[in-house]
Amino acid sequence: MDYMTLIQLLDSSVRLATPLLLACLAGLFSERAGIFDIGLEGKMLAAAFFSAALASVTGSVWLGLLAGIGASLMLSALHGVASITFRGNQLISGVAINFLAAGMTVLIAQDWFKQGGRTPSLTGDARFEGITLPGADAMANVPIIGPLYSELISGHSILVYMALAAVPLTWWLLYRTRFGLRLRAVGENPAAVDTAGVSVIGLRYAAVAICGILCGIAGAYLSTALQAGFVKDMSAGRGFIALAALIFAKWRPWYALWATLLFGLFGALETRPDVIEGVIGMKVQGQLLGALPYLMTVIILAGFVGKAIPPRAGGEPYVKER
Amino acid sequence: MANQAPAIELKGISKAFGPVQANKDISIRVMPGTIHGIIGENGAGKSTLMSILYGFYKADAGEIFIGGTKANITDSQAAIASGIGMVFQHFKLVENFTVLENIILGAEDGKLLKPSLAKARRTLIELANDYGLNVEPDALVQDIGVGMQQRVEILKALYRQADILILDEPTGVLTPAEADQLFRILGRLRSEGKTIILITHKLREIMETTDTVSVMRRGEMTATVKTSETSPAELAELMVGRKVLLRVDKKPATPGDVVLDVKNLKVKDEKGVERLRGIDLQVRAGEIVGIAGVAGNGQSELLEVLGGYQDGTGELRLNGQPLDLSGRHSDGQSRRARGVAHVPEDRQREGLIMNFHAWENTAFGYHHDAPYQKNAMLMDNAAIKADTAEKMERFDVRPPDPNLAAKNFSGGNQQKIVLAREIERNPDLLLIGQPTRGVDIGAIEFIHQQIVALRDQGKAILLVSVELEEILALSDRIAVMFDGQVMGERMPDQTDEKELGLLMAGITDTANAHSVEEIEENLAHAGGDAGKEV
Amino acid sequence: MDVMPKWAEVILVPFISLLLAAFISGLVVFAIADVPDSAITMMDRIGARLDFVWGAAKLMVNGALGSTYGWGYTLYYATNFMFTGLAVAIAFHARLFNIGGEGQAMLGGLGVAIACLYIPWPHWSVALIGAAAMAGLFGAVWAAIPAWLQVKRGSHIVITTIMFNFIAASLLNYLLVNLMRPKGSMDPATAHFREATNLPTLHDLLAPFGIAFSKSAPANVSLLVAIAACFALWLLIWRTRLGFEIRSYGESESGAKYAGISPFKITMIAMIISGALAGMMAINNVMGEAERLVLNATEGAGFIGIAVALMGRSHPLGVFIAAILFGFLYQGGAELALWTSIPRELIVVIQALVILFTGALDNMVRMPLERMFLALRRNKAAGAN
Amino acid sequence: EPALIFDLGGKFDKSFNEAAFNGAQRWAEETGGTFREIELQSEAQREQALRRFAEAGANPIITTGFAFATPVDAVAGDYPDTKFVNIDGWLPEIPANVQMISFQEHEGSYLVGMLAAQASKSGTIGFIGGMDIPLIRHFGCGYAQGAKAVNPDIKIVANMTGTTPSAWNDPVKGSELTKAQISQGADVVYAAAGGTGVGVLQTAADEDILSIGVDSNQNHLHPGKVLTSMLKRVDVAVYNAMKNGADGVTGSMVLGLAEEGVGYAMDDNNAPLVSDAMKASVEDARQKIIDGELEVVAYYANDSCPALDF
Ligand SMILES: Nc1ncnc2c1ncn2[C@@H]1O[C@H](COP(=O)(O)OP(=O)(O)OP(=O)(O)O)[C@@H](O)[C@H]1O
Ligand SMILES: Nc1ncnc2c1ncn2[C@@H]1O[C@H](COP(=O)(O)OP(=O)(O)OP(=O)(O)O)[C@@H](O)[C@H]1O
Ligand SMILES: [Mg+2]
Ligand SMILES: [Mg+2]
Repeated sequence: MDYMTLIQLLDSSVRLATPLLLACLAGLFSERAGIFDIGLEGKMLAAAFFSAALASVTGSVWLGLLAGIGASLMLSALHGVASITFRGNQLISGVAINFLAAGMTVLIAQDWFKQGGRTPSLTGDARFEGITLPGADAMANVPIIGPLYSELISGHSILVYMALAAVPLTWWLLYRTRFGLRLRAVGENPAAVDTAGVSVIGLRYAAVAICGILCGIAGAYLSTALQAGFVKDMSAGRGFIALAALIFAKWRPWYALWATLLFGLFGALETRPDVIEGVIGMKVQGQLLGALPYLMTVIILAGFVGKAIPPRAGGEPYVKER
Repeated sequence: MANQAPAIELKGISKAFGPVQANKDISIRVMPGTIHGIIGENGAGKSTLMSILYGFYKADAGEIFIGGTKANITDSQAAIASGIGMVFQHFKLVENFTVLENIILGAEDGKLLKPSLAKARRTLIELANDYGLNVEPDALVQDIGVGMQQRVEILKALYRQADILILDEPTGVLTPAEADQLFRILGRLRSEGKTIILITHKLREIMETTDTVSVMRRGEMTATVKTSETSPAELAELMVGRKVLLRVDKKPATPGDVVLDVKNLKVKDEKGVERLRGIDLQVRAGEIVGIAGVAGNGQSELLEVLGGYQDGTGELRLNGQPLDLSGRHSDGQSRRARGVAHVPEDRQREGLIMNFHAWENTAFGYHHDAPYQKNAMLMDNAAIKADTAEKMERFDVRPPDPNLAAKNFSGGNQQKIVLAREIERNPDLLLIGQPTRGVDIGAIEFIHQQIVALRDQGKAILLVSVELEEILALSDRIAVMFDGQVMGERMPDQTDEKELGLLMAGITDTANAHSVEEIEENLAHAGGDAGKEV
Repeated sequence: MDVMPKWAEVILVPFISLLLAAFISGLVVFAIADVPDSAITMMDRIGARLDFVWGAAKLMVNGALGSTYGWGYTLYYATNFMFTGLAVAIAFHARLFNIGGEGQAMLGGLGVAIACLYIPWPHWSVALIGAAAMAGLFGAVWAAIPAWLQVKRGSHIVITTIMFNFIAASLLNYLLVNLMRPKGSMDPATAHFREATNLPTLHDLLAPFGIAFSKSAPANVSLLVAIAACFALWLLIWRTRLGFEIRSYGESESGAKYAGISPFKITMIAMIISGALAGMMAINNVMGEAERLVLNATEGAGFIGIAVALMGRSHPLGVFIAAILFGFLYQGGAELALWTSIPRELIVVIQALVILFTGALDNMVRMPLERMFLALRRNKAAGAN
Repeated sequence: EPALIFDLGGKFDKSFNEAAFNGAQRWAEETGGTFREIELQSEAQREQALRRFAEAGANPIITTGFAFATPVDAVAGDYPDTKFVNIDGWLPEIPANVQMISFQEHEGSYLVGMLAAQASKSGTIGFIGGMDIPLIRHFGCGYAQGAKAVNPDIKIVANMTGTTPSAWNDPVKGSELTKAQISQGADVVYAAAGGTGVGVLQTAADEDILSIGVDSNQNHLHPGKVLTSMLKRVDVAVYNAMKNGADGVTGSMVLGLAEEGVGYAMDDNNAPLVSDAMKASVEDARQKIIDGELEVVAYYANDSCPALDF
């Protein structure tokens, strides 16, 4: 494998990791606050549709992004009402949201655009284009770091940089601010937060809302940056992989980055059987190749990661009186 | 003093949880600068009343006055703003946060943590100096003992500048030394003009520390008296509604053959630290052997390894027959099959499944018993229910309903369910840990009677308790544990609390006087995490 | 002491929740209804839409429950969901979240295919036992590996079972495309199973009793196996020592340790039972319906099983009822799709609403009811005094 | 009244179900007739839909997708007066009232493979399939043969999107595969991947390489960027089946280049991309295939491909 191939592989990893990372951080906020969320998939999907739909109608990708976030927030609110206000089962609520998004996006898409559950293709300002960082072109020919900068670091859409920036931001928010302290506390022991005079409900809604925003960006990234429009079911299980990454990352922001990049790398490797062949010296059979990311995950998990302890109050509604 | 406004006045407080009337029209006045005690049976409504005062629950009816003005306490924030602090029966701490983080939680000074933490650190040093409340600011709460955790709770209240401090059963989990220190601190606080409400089941604590005391019964406030004008016997009667024996009535023991024989028993924890360092111990038939010791000196491990769910090395015999200390035949079920019954220290985490019905809990651990089986495949639930109803009747479990979930019984009644299960099995050896923790006087009396009755049937009993009083009252022989070893054995009528206290501190030379500092240093050396597993 | 009488809890709450779900679904249908061009005035248009909603509802109910034919399909789907729902439920009792029902069911299909293709069974009844055993075995193995990894290596069972779904899909794809496909066939599916392994349908089973049941519906003898499995699981959970231990472990790990219940044993056994149940779904869809193994034979039933178990509160009877409800939605939805131009995604939306209202928003219904019953009781008490 | 039953992909799969729908639409518009339709949700509904429509008197009943072959076979006998049509399927023995229509996708793919090889400057071309099933390998196999016929040294990079049905609807992965193929030098990619192909064509256009569409004419999606599309005239087949009505022919019908059942799309959008020489060579091959002078090996023939390894 030569250096350029490596760069391209990593470049692809970053693109594939970005929606996972955003969704993973979304889940992190929610679950750190004690609200399990298996509805990441549905929120992403809804956001993917609404951002593409609005971008297509208005021609502005930024309005699209807002619409995507708005749609994801609506589903978050539903999850909040079910699991915080009415203390419902968080898993069931998440399952329902996934179904709802899968059905509603196509129904509405068909109703609005009559293009078989798709949005029209986005062009021009209705899409996020890659950003060329300053000096990228000039540096392209410098050996080693040139391609690294111009190919791998530069050239992604703004949402990629937002996702990457979200990692330190999340870390800072979680570990350096009052809000983060309370958020972590409410996922571990809501009674402690309550008796300390802070609203458990308020905190949990805030966390769920942040989760909605991040899922919204993830969905918008899928349909307006990676793609130029919405196709039904286009989230293709990424919400569940993000959830796996979250457990993998033990609910920590930096680990989330590495975990999702690893999943991204697995995905990228799957697209390059020639590279795998070069490294291990034999051809990998097609279906085995498809299973490789998942097998690798199982092996890594069993071999190196060890036990992950979820937030202690996770999944349980906060009930004072019954 | 008479015309001073009361620090707290509750008027006509009522509160129902669904169909349960936890508080009925309760009124109470607490004067500033006093310690006010509240006693009552399990489930009498004490915690509920205090939680209402603290804004944790909302009262259905009634008014609250703080310092003479009506306060509208809608949530804990309002209570904190009114200068109220509360240490709950079950601590409200975030286990994997540091002490400092727990203290500032909800009382941060700004949006960023750093300045808050720095300020809290400074304040903690001041508070430590003022009240002797020493804590390690950067330790994780899950790594410190309960005594220290409680100090964190008190500091939390003081950090929020509470003038009124509510403590709900604060000594339930403390060692005598820790309890003494707590009361010294409470004395300091009172002398500074702070008002303290103390809920406890221990009449001795009421008598020694409070100025006034209120008694609650079945959701109602039945009496409020000056402590100096009452007696333990009177309080006990007010509380339970009948005369209560305040000491254990028992005949001298007539020990028989050796039932439990332990030699050189050693146990290591997951981290590889040796928690039992070679225990030699015998318990005979018809004898209660009490294990005294500061929590965290290996008593829990001793019970666990004898009960079969902790591996160990050494020699263990029951009625002369060897028992495995590790491997397949060293678990709770094989122990029970051999005639060992076990009332664990923590009834809610181990002894009971809180969501199981009482009848299921009666079968818990004994679900392989022949009388509980319908045939080779199925259990006989009807038989278990009938058996449970009978046991509940005999042990006066209230309410005597086998179909009620364990979590819906009060602590005392939960304990009775566990006891009924283990004692009624007619074991050769009963292991029993903290039999009366958090249990009200009436129930304590009953539990003690049962333990003695079992002894009188010629059974061997190994009792672990952090209550020295209980050890002295029940045991026929006392072994004192310190740092994973037995420091010595004493007969109860030939020793006293002082001597036992020295042994518990690892000082065998009990004849000579020892300074408090020496004892404390010794204790600190024994285990920084003393009391951790309670 | 419960606030509400038991009948209110088990019947009234779910019923009102279902009504709410139906109402919202009606609104959705209302919004996407076809309005004939003849309807001009506002009232006409609303009327036409209401007619449409009413017609759709009738179509669903009639189509799913109005004939033995409809029942035959409803019960066929319900059979799948019973198996996967029970699989998730038993794992839940041990506090294990088995998301791998899908993969386990796929492997079960493989087991059935191997049993039916390569063993010359003399009669369907023997074949059913053999195939069910193989299906259970394959599913169990596929669940046992994640269980083992969780206990011995600390891998989180949720992730591993998700991964095993994908791995199962790849494995099955490989086997069907490269190995088991009859030569020359373009369909990635096995050959047809032999006649002797074909299971009798409800039509065949009921005919001797003089009951005329639709011939063309796929519900088959597997339904009886599923019902038996519900009952067996109920016995297992609530009446046997093993079930007692599983529930104890699920409720409190520390308590189980005290009682001498081995976490390793319980985790392995619970997951093995769970995987076996999920795998046994294959006797219905693979052996009973398709009579060959096709790619994607499970069609997400493993995931529906999660919803079914959650809605059924992990109780076998609850699972049974929830499975029938989902069977109804599937078959009613199919009829709707047959006779109207409503996109099939509408059914997905209706499913979502049913899951949401009966499963997650149930307290929205329960809380006011509880207040009502409490007030009633207080009034009665006051009246008595 | 005819009926049309779509396969699990749904009628808007941007692929052959959609083509079938378009054919039916055209028939409805031209004749003013109506037709029944259903999108399946599960395997068990195949037989169900067939029976329900048959009982309701629909005739003919047209089904799309090879997976319908078996159910049609099972049902046809019970409704001797109804005519069943299946597209893409294959049966060893065809019941009297059944018509099985199949397409010679490998022949069409062969032609677009020739175009790809001629358009490629790098000597590397790509193929991206959806779910890894024999049918898709069949497409890829014809494509590879065509390319190799033009340039025996050409490198063909082939990938499948996945092994689950979501492989038909994962444009994101389609994009990533396209990029991976570009980085291996591919400058023409052929997508036979349903909704995933949307991502392939999009990325090819974004990255300024050429792509090839599939099933229907997708040249207009990115004018000037789509080299051509491999046409599979499912729409024509459905249109004709509906037009013939209940008494159309039965038996097996194979639509290849000769019948114009498959082909490659030329229109204004791609006219500048295909030179006259290219067109001439492809037309030549087309004629040879029709005349039987040139044989394109079908993947099914012995489940392997002479020109490409899967
Ligand atoms: N959160 C709650 N929900 C429902 N019922 C409750 C709740 N808390 C307490 N109760 C009920 O209210 C009554 C009073 O309980 P409370 O906790 O106040 O008793 P207590 O006097 O503190 O008992 P103990 O001495 O055991 O601590 C009990 O009968 C109990 O069943
Ligand atoms: N959320 C709740 N729902 C129902 N009953 C409750 C609830 N919380 C507490 N209770 C009941 O309230 C009573 C008193 O509760 P509390 O938490 O004070 O326990 P306790 O009796 O003091 O036991 P312990 O001393 O061991 O803590 C018990 O009967 C308990 O089961
Ligand atoms: Mg209490
Ligand atoms: Mg108590």
